[in-house]
Amino acid sequence: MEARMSLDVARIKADFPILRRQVRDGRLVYLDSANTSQKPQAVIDAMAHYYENSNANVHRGTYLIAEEATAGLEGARAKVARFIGAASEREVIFTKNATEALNLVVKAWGRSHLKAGDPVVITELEHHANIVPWHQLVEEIGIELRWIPVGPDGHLDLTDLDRLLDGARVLSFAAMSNVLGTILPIDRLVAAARAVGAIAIIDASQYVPHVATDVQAWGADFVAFTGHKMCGPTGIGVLWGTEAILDDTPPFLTGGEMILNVTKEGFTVNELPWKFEAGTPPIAEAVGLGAAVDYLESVGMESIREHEVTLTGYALRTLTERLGDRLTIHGPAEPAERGGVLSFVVDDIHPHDLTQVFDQYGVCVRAGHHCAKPLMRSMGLGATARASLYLYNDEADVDALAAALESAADFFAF
Amino acid sequence: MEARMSLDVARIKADFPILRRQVRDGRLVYLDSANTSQKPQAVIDAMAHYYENSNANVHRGTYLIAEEATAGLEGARAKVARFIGAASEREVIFTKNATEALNLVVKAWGRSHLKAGDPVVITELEHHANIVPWHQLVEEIGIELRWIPVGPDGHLDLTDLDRLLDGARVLSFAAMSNVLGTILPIDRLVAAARAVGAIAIIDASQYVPHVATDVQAWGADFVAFTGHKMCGPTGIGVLWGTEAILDDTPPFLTGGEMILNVTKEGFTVNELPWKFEAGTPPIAEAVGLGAAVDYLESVGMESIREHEVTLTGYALRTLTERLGDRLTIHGPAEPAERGGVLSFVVDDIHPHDLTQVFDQYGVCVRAGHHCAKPLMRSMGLGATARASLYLYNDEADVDALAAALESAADFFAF
Amino acid sequence: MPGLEDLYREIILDHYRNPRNRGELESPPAHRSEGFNPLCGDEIVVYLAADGTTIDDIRIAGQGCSISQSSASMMSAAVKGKTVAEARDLVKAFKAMMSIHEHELDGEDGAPEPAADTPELKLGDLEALRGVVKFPVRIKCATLSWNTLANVLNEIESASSRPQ
Amino acid sequence: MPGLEDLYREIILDHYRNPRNRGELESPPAHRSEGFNPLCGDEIVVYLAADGTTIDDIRIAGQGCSISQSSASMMSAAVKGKTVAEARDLVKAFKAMMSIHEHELDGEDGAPEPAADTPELKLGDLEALRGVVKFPVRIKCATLSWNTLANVLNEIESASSRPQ
Ligand SMILES: Cc1ncc(COP(=O)(O)O)c(C=O)c1O
Ligand SMILES: Cc1ncc(COP(=O)(O)O)c(C=O)c1O
Repeated sequence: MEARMSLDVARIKADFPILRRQVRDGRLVYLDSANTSQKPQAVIDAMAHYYENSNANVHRGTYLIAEEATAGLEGARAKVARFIGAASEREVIFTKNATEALNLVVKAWGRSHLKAGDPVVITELEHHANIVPWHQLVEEIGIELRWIPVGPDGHLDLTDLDRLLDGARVLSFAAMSNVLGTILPIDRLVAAARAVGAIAIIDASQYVPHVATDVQAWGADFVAFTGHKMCGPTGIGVLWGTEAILDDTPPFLTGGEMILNVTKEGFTVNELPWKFEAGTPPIAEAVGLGAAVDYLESVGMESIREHEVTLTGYALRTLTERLGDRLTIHGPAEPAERGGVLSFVVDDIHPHDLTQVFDQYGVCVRAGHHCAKPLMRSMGLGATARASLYLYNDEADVDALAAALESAADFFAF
Repeated sequence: MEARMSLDVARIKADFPILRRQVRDGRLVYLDSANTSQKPQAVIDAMAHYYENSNANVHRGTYLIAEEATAGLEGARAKVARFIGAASEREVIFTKNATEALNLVVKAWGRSHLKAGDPVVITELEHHANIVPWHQLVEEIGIELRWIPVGPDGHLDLTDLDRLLDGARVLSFAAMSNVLGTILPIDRLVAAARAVGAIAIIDASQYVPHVATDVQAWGADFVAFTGHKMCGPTGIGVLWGTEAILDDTPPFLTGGEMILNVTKEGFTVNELPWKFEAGTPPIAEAVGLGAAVDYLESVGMESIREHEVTLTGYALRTLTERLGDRLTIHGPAEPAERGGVLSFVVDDIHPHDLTQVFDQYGVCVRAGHHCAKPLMRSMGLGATARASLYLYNDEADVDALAAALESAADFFAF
Repeated sequence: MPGLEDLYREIILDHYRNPRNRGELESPPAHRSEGFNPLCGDEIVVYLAADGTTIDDIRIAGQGCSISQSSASMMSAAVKGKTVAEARDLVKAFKAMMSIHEHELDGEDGAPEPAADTPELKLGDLEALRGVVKFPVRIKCATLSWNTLANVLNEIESASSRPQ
Repeated sequence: MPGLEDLYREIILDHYRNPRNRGELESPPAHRSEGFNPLCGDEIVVYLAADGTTIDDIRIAGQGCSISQSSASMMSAAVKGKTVAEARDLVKAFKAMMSIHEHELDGEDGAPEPAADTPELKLGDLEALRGVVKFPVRIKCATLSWNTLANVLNEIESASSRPQ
């Protein structure tokens, strides 16, 4: 069955050199984009071009290539700012990944604004990056960590939201679950946080790569995401914050770049965004991320989302039809309420054994807890297999997964 | 005059594509490697090859390319470990740059081990990355920061070392000054720290790229350096520490990768080195850094150092001969006691104006305080121009600098 | 499954389907230790009853893939009734089979440890796990229960060396 | 110097060699503010004496390159004797000449601010600095003293709006 697709996926696939690779006598079927995305040639080339023509340190040099490098870094910042609807590029801070971005918020804003007993509310479906830094604050200053539960349908259970938010100083949540694909009710959550005077932090690591994002419309205080999941390189992440809250946040990592003045007695911080960027920034990585933004925009975020919804529907139907009752797919049943992240288990076959068989067919799927152990535990699961879709995936990829699943089910059917 | 050189610099230049670039009608004369180094084709290609063939997240996937990516990251760690003489790759932690590495030490080890009044000794020639994090600890817990002064010859003035170290908990210093080129008396300083029971931290950002390094022979506790100054990419730095002290250091950034287990109540850390690597690591950057290490080893660190000593001698002589009394070059006069970092000032011409003229000749030199304002202030300087040499520089580059200097001196001679 | 014959030997699948010594022991008196494979989520709990220096009973709880579960099952069968010292030797021998040489800078040129360090032991059924070495990611699965056992053994030793 | 004619105009070099209003004022009563260019190390101190709303005297200390020094010198000459409001307009006009439009997302497509915001002022000698725009790194040098002046003007205004 050929579903109507708005993207020319064959052409898009051709943009990604790794997808031409043959493994284990077949083509590479990459279904692990929630883990990290592949990179189009344009991104790889932009970084090589930077190193081959304009490599220099930024904000420091008084010569041509240093100006080019600075324009590359700051131009990428402007692109990212536009891409997410920031009010100004002063609000866009480059970090090394989403994890550093969230740690910055917790350790710089959190440590300076929270005190013992202050309630911080997160959800049960958070990635460890939005859990463990809070655990450190529990240990360090005794904040109280509260959890919004997840229901069996993969959606947040908001029954007790008011009670959970009572007196809260912070509400921090993922825009999209990296395990269940669930898209969270962002507007409602931000409004609820605002209503009790809590700040709102959004971990948009799984959202920004897949759905058009407007941080100003969300109205949150901080938004974190990561370059390598959005067709960009490793080594770069983004923290967006409103100017007001960034101005009210002390510096985190310190050293070069982020200072205005240093004496033996102390230091004065630089203006935004550099105040939060200590040391040589990820320059080539910013150039690559800028190229990734260009690439995604050239395809169109609306088209990408539409394609993924369609393909997710196809995957949910196909896998259920072909595997039947032995297969359980977790997360929302309705494609429009989720991203293309499919966590599943097959009766009597451990996910790790499943993916081992998949590998024989060149099918790349992750098995494990996906850095969301509290969620796994609440679902009563040790591990799931997780296939995740992106703009370069098509029905043939889903079919390859289904075939590999059938083969694994046969092999382990004792 | 043709000095005897052990390196075939013409061949080395050919390895660096950017050096073929023409700017302002002439060739690029890159003399800012203390700021960031250029990258050989092999490093650029290694990263592109990674993205085009093996890109996947590490330590997580159960499929071929994820194993290749993990082997790339961990193979790079093993290369770096060997390159610096580490006892095991468990001691090699990848950070985003040297600044993060130093912040990790101060904020994870320092905050958990130091208390109000504890003396921390640094030197007057430190880079801001080894100053400002300590200032933060002064503010936060009231440590006492003490400074080893620098004499007019560019060497540390160790007259009062014993008094300064009295009761010290930490001695932290740069192995090589990024302003003066001075190579510090590493063995003596580490021994002095040991003698009073202080830990020794070495900022080897300017040293590792230029001089063969054996961290075990140094006997320090922590050593930090940065990838982009050693022919590697931006976005990666290294913290080396002894297993003993790393085991005794709490985690810093937290999230994925660095945990063994996470529950709603708390978390358990992973083993070394991953305990300190939160979130998706700089995978392509590690691959690039590994290729940089291969490249430097293929040339030979002994040859590189020998070449730089010879070329530094040539530069000191040539500039002095051609500019005469108007020029002052700071730092040790003896090439064997320094790296190829030449900070200079010309009477009546501000460094920023000097480098502006240099730029017209394609000569890339940095002007400013070089992120070492306390040193600049102690030398009574606002700024210097700094030319810095690396394996790909030759006498022609120095001659081009001398010519540009003469031209600037003429232009501003009113 | 072509390509996976070396991994999924019949005996491994048998231990996976019919795990030996599955369950828990009351702790204390039994020793208990948890192990995690942070990469794929496997968790194992080893319960070990040792009155003196002999392993009187051992039980395995937790969950994991066929490799970690079968390895744990075989491990439990192999050490039950053995002394603590014998169990230690088995741990060493098993990890050596898994190509893990402790305190080795395992770069490509890392020389293998001298054979003297590796006790020559009959591994019996455990030999079936040798094929795992070809699947580097699965080595952590295979060794999870053994590392957890090693922790328990350490505990027993430090307890017995403590003054009573 | 070919290529640098637009940057190093004769009048700029003149102000660099013979800076006007160089020195300090006793502070208080004079207002004082420091400015840093973190990129190249330039430091500037602006001293400003205003009795009421007129800038009675202004002095410049610190060190920096020809562009930052000459810009400061011209700035001091331009605002001396002016009112605080006039000085503010000059700051705006100067920054507009330097292509700095505040609160603008200055990506490549950033539309220029409506002309209405940019006071039409005779910049006189200061026009000589227009060429700096071609040298983006030097814009920070040229504007350093102006930003510092703006800080002093803010200080004066907030002081005068405070109840006496
Ligand atoms: C001595 C020294 N330490 C630390 C650093 C900081 O390195 P990075 O900017 O890569 O963090 C530098 C270079 O800028 C340096 O020269
Ligand atoms: C929801 C979510 N948050 C945070 C992260 C962490 O991203 P990174 O590893 O790039 O820091 C991830 C991905 O691993 C994620 O899926």
